[in-house]
Amino acid sequence: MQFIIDHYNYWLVIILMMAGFYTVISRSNLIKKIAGLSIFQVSVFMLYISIGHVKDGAAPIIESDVTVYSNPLPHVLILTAIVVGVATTALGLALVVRIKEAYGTIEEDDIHKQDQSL
Amino acid sequence: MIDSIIDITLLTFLVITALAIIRSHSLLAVVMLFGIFSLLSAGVFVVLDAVDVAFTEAAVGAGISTVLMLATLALTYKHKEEKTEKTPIHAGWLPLTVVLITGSLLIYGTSDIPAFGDAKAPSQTHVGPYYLEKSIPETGVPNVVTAVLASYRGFDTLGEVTVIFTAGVAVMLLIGRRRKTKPENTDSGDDNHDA
Amino acid sequence: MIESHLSLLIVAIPLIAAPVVAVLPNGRAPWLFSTLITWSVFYLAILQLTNVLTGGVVSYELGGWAPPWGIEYRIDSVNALVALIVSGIAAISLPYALTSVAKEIPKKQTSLFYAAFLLCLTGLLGITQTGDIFNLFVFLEISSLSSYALISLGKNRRALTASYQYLIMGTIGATFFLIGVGLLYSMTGTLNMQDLSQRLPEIFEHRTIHTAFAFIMVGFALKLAMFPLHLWLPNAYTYAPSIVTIFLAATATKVAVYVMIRVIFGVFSLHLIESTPTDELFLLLGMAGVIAASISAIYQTNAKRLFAYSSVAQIGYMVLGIGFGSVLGLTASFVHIFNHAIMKAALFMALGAILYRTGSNQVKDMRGLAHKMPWTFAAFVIGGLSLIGVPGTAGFISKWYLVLAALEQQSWIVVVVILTGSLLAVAYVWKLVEIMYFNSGSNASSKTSSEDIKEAPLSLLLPLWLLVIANIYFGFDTSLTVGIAEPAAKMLLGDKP
Amino acid sequence: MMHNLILKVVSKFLIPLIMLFALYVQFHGDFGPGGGFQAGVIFSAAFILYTIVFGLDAAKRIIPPGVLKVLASLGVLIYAGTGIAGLILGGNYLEYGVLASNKLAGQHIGILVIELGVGITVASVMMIIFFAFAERGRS
Repeated sequence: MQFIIDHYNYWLVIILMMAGFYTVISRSNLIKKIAGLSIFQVSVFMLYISIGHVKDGAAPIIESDVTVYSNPLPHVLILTAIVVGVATTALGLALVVRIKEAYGTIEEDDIHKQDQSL
Repeated sequence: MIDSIIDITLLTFLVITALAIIRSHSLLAVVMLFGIFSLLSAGVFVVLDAVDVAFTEAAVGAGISTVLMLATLALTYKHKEEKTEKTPIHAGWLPLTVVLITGSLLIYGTSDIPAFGDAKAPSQTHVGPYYLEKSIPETGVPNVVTAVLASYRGFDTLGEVTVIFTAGVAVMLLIGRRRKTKPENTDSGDDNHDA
Repeated sequence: MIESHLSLLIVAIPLIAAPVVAVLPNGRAPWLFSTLITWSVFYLAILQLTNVLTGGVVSYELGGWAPPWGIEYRIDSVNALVALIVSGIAAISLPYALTSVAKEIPKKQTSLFYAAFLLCLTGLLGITQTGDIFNLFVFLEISSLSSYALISLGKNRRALTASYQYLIMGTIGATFFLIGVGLLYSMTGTLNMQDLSQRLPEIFEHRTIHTAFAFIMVGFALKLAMFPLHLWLPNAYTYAPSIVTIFLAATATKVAVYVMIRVIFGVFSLHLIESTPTDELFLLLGMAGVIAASISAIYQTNAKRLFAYSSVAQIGYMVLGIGFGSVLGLTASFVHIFNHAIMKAALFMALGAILYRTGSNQVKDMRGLAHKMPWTFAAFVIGGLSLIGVPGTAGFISKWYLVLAALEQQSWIVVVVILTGSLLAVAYVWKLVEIMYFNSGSNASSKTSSEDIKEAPLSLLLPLWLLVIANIYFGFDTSLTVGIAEPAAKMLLGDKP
Repeated sequence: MMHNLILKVVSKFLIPLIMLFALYVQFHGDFGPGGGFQAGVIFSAAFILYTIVFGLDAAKRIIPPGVLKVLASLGVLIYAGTGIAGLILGGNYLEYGVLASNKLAGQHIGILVIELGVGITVASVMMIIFFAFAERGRS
């Protein structure tokens, strides 16, 4: 039981990560792949924040009557990572727009077919 | 205890949302579910005391990313056209195998990770506490996240700003100019048949 | 003042230059400014290397905060050498860029193009210099995002799909790396590589550490296009603009190999590699990569794609060096990072010159070019010989050390694979040489009219020949390559008797 | 949507409020959650709202894309330049302590300035990206 309490958070986060990862590598639609990629990344952010969590801790903003805080470092790292994530998403979507203009489709399978029959 | 219950509930909702995203073929639904996913994860971040992260995730994930995805949908499908994804041609066993292996490896890897919320874990005793102790005397900033972000690890943040700037440059390069009437795709040297 | 901040300036100068270039008016100004910047960075990198060689390891505390609380730049002979390669290739390829970019990139995009180029350089140098594993991730993403943009600028529409594919695989790789770093952090509480390497040995037996190691390795295997995770590379290199292919082929994968070596031997240790089947796996994948990619190269009809596959094979050699985990093996990997950078840059420059004159890099369109572009052809042949590993060229040195490393551990099979790889290289290089030199017959099938093809302009030939001469020079004088790589390898394997 | 009067009136009220909130988030980051990045995103959100309600041309009249590009560069330069200022004043890169006579005051100035750089770049890049997508849809 203790083992479950100690790890349930990580397990659920891993399930989320794998859901995102699966969407990226199994889908053919380019927009859905990007959505999956974002989900994958956000779930990894949750892994970090879970690592930084301290039981009964407070948000790491120093106040005189609080003694236990959660670890601020993972928060900082993830703030940076979120920005990197949105930058990647924006770039990926811009690429999708251009691919649609060039190929007339955003389905990977159709694009592949067009390139094959060129 | 309350925290744990909210945490589990939110995470369970997240799992349901993620599964709905996988199963849904309507891209509009996928994008909206993605927005919900981001908002729920912002909730998880609040429960886990990461208020700055939650704030950012809500603004970026549920805000900017979702808006950009909607804009892309509008640009890639015609107004009344049904925005559905096609089912992939190839069988799903290979991706599934990869994901199952990766997932099992992670479960295995986290089986002896310090317990969730453990105050004695190495991550809570080594570098982290230094910031909590020294932030006020060394930087005068009560929000330790800001102190670390802007000062102790300020160079990371410079990198982060550069990443955003790079994204801006990249988007301007890709779709910054007006679209040509006809996409240019027949340049000599491209007609190789191998893939 | 410059001396004490050298390691930082190497990254900060291109970083500051990039936004400046982005707002310069299109035309020559962005190019001129970028050239100036890259040559000064190259100069600083030379200075840094000499400093490190005479004065030992340099540590720079960013923000004035001591590690592990602040971010640290930690320069030893290994990353000083890699920084030298990256900045050197950038410096040599920019003079080439003026003519090549004018032909391949719309004039309206020049300032943004050079901004993206400088950002890519910033990212690669940042990865090289840093001693902090999360800072590495941030700069990795700077270099990745800018290279996605640069690749997508290719004229063929397949550049877009190549870039998208690279974006997906690259981001998966980066995210895997991030998972690994997170797991490491949960077990050690630190992000500083030096600090990590001191705290890890006590907890090596932990499953979390093994998993973290696996994720970081897979992440970087994706980034460096290690067989069989190389699928993004051939398309990306084939469809990117010439100058982008030159720069990325010579630097990006090399930096990824460097990081892999740094993480394996500088953060984890040889002990972990040997107690797990990692070293056998590396040898196996390295051998498979050399053979499979070389064979694929032979069948390509596009010369750029051919050399892209050859790059995957060459990465296989570097992976073999890592797999040996010995001083000789690592020396071979380092030397090959250097040599492969100069030979691939030279070869892609030759192809870029051909594209400039003929508008094509298809093998069939290269018929008889040897007689019309003799200087380009001669450079191409020497680059090819270096790639094969003929004595008297730089390529021979790295192959030699790799064979020595294999003999030392008596792995005959690896020796056979290395020799087979060289023979396969002979086959694909010969295929091009033959069509360019001997096949001057009918040009009717080719769409380019053969009459007006002239030798490439001097602005393309000079950088090309500079690299060709380097290929010959470093085939004889090994004091820079082996002379630095060997002590560097010894230092990384420090705990080994 | 262009002709919806209610939407226009409500937005006219909302947009200044959102911008004010963005400024609050920008300068309150020392004490509560927030900082340059969040402020930049919120500020750009106000502008995106304006674009959606009043149209792309109206938005471009207020901030032309050329200006946005300069602003995006400027933000990075402010940040990186703060680091250089540290070098010139005898410290390490991004060492804010040397920016003023008193170490804490220096830290305060440094953090304020770099957060401003972050805010400017993030807000302008977000707008650049949104404009690029919106523009693409019209042609």
